[in-house]
Amino acid sequence: MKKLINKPEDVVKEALQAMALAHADLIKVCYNPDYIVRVGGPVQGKVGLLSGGGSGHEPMHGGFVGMGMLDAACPGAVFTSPTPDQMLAATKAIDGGAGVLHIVKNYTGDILNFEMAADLAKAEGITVEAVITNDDVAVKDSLYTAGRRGVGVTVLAEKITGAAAEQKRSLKAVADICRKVNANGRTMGMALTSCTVPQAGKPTFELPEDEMEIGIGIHGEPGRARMKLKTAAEITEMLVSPILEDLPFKTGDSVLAFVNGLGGTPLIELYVIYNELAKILGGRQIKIARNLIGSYITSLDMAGCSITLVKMDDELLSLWDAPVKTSGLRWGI
Amino acid sequence: MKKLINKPEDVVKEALQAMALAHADLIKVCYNPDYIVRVGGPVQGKVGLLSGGGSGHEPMHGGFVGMGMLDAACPGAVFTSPTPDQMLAATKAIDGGAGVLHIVKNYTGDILNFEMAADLAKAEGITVEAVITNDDVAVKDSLYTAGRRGVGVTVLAEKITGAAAEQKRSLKAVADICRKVNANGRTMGMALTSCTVPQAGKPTFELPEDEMEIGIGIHGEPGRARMKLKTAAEITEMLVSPILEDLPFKTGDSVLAFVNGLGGTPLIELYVIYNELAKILGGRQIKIARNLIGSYITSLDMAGCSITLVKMDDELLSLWDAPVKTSGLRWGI
Amino acid sequence: MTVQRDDVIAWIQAFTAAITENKGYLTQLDSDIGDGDHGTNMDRGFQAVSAKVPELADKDIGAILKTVGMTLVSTVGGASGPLYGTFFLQAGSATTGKLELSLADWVAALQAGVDGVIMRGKASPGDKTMIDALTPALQTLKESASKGSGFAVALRASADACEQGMLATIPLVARKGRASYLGERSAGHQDPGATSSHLLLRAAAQVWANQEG
Amino acid sequence: MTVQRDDVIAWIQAFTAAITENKGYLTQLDSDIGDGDHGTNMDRGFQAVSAKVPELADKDIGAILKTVGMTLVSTVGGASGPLYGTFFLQAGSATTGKLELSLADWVAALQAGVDGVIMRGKASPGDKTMIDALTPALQTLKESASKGSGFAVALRASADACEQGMLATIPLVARKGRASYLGERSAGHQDPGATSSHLLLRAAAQVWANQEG
Ligand SMILES: Nc1ncnc2c1ncn2[C@@H]1O[C@H](COP(=O)(O)OP(=O)(O)O)[C@@H](O)[C@H]1O
Ligand SMILES: Nc1ncnc2c1ncn2[C@@H]1O[C@H](COP(=O)(O)OP(=O)(O)O)[C@@H](O)[C@H]1O
Ligand SMILES: [Mg+2]
Ligand SMILES: [Mg+2]
Ligand SMILES: [Mg+2]
Ligand SMILES: [Mg+2]
Repeated sequence: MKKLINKPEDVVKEALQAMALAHADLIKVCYNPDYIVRVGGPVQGKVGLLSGGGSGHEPMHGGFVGMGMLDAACPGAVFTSPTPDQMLAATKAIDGGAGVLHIVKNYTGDILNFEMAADLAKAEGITVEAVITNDDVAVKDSLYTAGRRGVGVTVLAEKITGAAAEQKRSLKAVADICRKVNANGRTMGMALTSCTVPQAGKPTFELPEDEMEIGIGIHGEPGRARMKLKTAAEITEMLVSPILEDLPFKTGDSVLAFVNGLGGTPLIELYVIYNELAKILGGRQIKIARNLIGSYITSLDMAGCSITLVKMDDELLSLWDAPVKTSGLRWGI
Repeated sequence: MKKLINKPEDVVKEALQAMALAHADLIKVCYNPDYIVRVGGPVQGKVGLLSGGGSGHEPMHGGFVGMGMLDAACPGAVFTSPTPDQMLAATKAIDGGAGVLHIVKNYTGDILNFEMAADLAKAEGITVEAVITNDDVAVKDSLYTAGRRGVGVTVLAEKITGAAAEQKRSLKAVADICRKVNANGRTMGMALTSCTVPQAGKPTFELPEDEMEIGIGIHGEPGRARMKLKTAAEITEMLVSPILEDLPFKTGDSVLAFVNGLGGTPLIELYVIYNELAKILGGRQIKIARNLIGSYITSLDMAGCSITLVKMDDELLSLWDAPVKTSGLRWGI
Repeated sequence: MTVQRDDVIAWIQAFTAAITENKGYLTQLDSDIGDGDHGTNMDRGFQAVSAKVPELADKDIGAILKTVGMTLVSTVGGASGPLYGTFFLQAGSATTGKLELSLADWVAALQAGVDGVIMRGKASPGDKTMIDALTPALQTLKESASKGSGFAVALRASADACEQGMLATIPLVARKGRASYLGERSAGHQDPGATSSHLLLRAAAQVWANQEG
Repeated sequence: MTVQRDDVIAWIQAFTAAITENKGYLTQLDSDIGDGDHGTNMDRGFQAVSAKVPELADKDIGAILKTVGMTLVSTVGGASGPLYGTFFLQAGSATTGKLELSLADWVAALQAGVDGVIMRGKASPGDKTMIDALTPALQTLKESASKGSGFAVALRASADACEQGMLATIPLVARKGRASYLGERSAGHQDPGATSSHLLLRAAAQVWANQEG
């Protein structure tokens, strides 16, 4: 295992300490239980936005705490949902009297822990709503299973919902925006390599030099299928087709296109993928109204990418364009 | 070779096309000769800022074209300096009557091509100055050699100099700011893995699973020494010590600390390094006045990092804080 | 035979040791069809439980189990944290104030624990989760009890049924938890949570059944 | 013997073929002590030159060489682009208007080319660059000419000296170009630019020395 770390068990804590030092103008890090909270909060009358999940997806979620996005984030161990006590403490810290929205990626662990946290918070008199993101088309959806994973849409939902919260909309309205982003968003990912969980010390899976994994999540879980390595054009087609069919996206739609790197893939390759994506969407007369290209929801050092499309309307566009000031995403301020 | 690409020889062109599509609000891409230029330019009375170099270092330099930073960037083939005709065309495109500054990394190829371009531009009546960045302490400096490489400082110099140019300072004043950043900046890098040049198809060098390379540049050149893999704390110490000794940085100094990923290293590891860096500088009573953590000057898919420190004063701080709006770096607007 | 407070603590300690010993194995199972952290998760939780053992000695069994449950909830995370946490919290509620457990008490405790896991995780038998190991363990325990078996015999039968349930997860296609994302590819692998559940009930059989009864 | 315009073009074509053939080798040498692109760089440049060959036929030798130089400058990049570009531009200036080259003309052309490389790159002999191959080649050519050797003999001697110079770069510690960043670690490797320079002068010897004289 080749990583810039000290002891595997200290990675998350040390990264948190570094974030606290580096971004003291934006965030504060509280320990035991661990959470990252926006400085100067809670903002009275504003819905508090909390997300969280396992670590190893940086900058998500801690890098998205700040003005116009999250009020707090709970980091778990690597790839492991945080615990209800973290979430409860963070929920209390960001309640400005207008209630708190939990943005939860659809993983059993995250769901269960956030559920317990919400119960505890409600018992303390805080109004809590939860929105679950489940945008991964690689997973077959069914009432009888755990359903789809929450992946790329989460980043976009946090940004857009954060802007709505900043406008002091009601908890219900803010939650509705979040649900709308999720409902209009779809993602699919692929991996060129496995990731290596620090405490495991070796790659989660082995992928031969000429193979790739399609339909991968963000936890080193195996994907939908393994196959021979393909060109960027073919890979993009394989990622976009199921996305387009699923919603479905139609001619004339306007989308936010998000090409995301999984941690070990450099920006130049993400642009090559974006170039193919633009061709495919152009061919179908789907307009890319906005884009985001970079590594925002990662899977440790995995090489690979995911594509997320969200169908946008004027409301979502103006919320996307609203100022945001976090260590991971910033514009307009 | 595992990369998200089509044909190796098309990577640079396709990435340029994608940048043009994705960032049409910020930049325009011209082809044959190839360069990226800020939209709405040249700005009359403003010094034009041009940089360039081999591709494979994204977001540098094309990602730094925009308000408050570069006016144009010339991308070469992967790891290969661009040619004088590109630089000449870009120089002409951004001359707003106040002259053009070339920010050149100290590599023989870049120096020679920029020299030829400057000669050609002068012959066309454009005033051109060049500032050469040479911040890499891994390389022994000497009058009789090619001297030190230009690495991490280049990103910071482009930002700070861009802010000075935006204030419509004279060409000489803008060049002086750039020289000041370079004179006050030092960098050292290390690699956990080699990078793979697309057209070479295999790693530039082989690094066994338990070894790292210290003093690496950004082109897959071998570094100063190869040694057993060490902890983040030890690695940071090995990078920072020569930096501190070289300037030298002293107790009471205020610095801009830049922890840079080389393309294949995820953000969480950069934070672990930053944590160590903060400890070391704290121990020496050197104050981190500003920081930048992320992959801004990369070496394709190389895993590893570099640390850059620039000694700051009030003038440099206010220029660093000034608004910047590029695809790779953005704040204040 | 009855199970005393010390026995309950000894069971938890034996399970902790089993988790530490099987940490790599559980993580390996979870790497195959999950995210490779089940062993680490459980170990983190039970190390935290270990640190609490000194506080447990003078508590009643219900309080002991609730402390274990609370500790797991706040240290494990993932799916297994709330699930095992709820298991122990509910088992603790069912044994509130008790200073010893009869076989009937243990049936009630296990019933409450398993119900808690189902309530929280909404898994059904056949979904390829810990429920596939816990349900037959509970069923067999109840049958043994109603047949009038001794505590030790019942515990062993329950652990054996748990083991069978664990093995029976191998061919299943997962419908809950992370393994469900794999669809068909999850078949052919043993469920990690079912495996840790088996270790839990095997530890009870081994520690408690030494006192023959 | 004299070298005609066609011979000059044939030389460029032979060198282009040699570069294509040795592309991997040059890149490998450059991987060891540089950035692994010398073969690709040179090949990109000479493929572009190839595309210009049809335009060259009715030009004088100076114009032919200048066109090669301009093409290299605008397509190669890196260190070798301006250096080989300048080599051909200066050699072209020294042969302006000429329709054929005597040995003395070739001496003047090579002298101008090498001076151009030194002027641009500021390398001295012993810095482990193409200069270490070009300087002895020029020196030997001059000596042969002053001894009154025939063109073909002089060309071969020059190419041989170039080869010796190339081999002599192996033990050197680089002081110019990318290899200089390696310091002591650059010793023990042959300089890629010196290697391509040898191919250049070897091609001249092979193509022009066929016409014995
Ligand atoms: N809904 C559920 N009901 C019961 N058990 C579940 C459920 N979801 C997952 N599990 C169990 O949890 C185990 C995985 O636990 P663990 O790896 O620690 O958490 P995570 O899946 O969050 O990484 C699975 O092997 C399975 O037995
Ligand atoms: N200053 C210099 N003077 C003469 N030749 C040089 C100089 N610097 C580099 N070279 C030559 O250029 C060769 C490298 O060319 P190339 O790999 O194409 O460019 P780059 O070093 O920019 O990647 C070296 O092997 C060396 O012979
Ligand atoms: Mg997990
Ligand atoms: Mg090069
Ligand atoms: Mg798991
Ligand atoms: Mg080279």
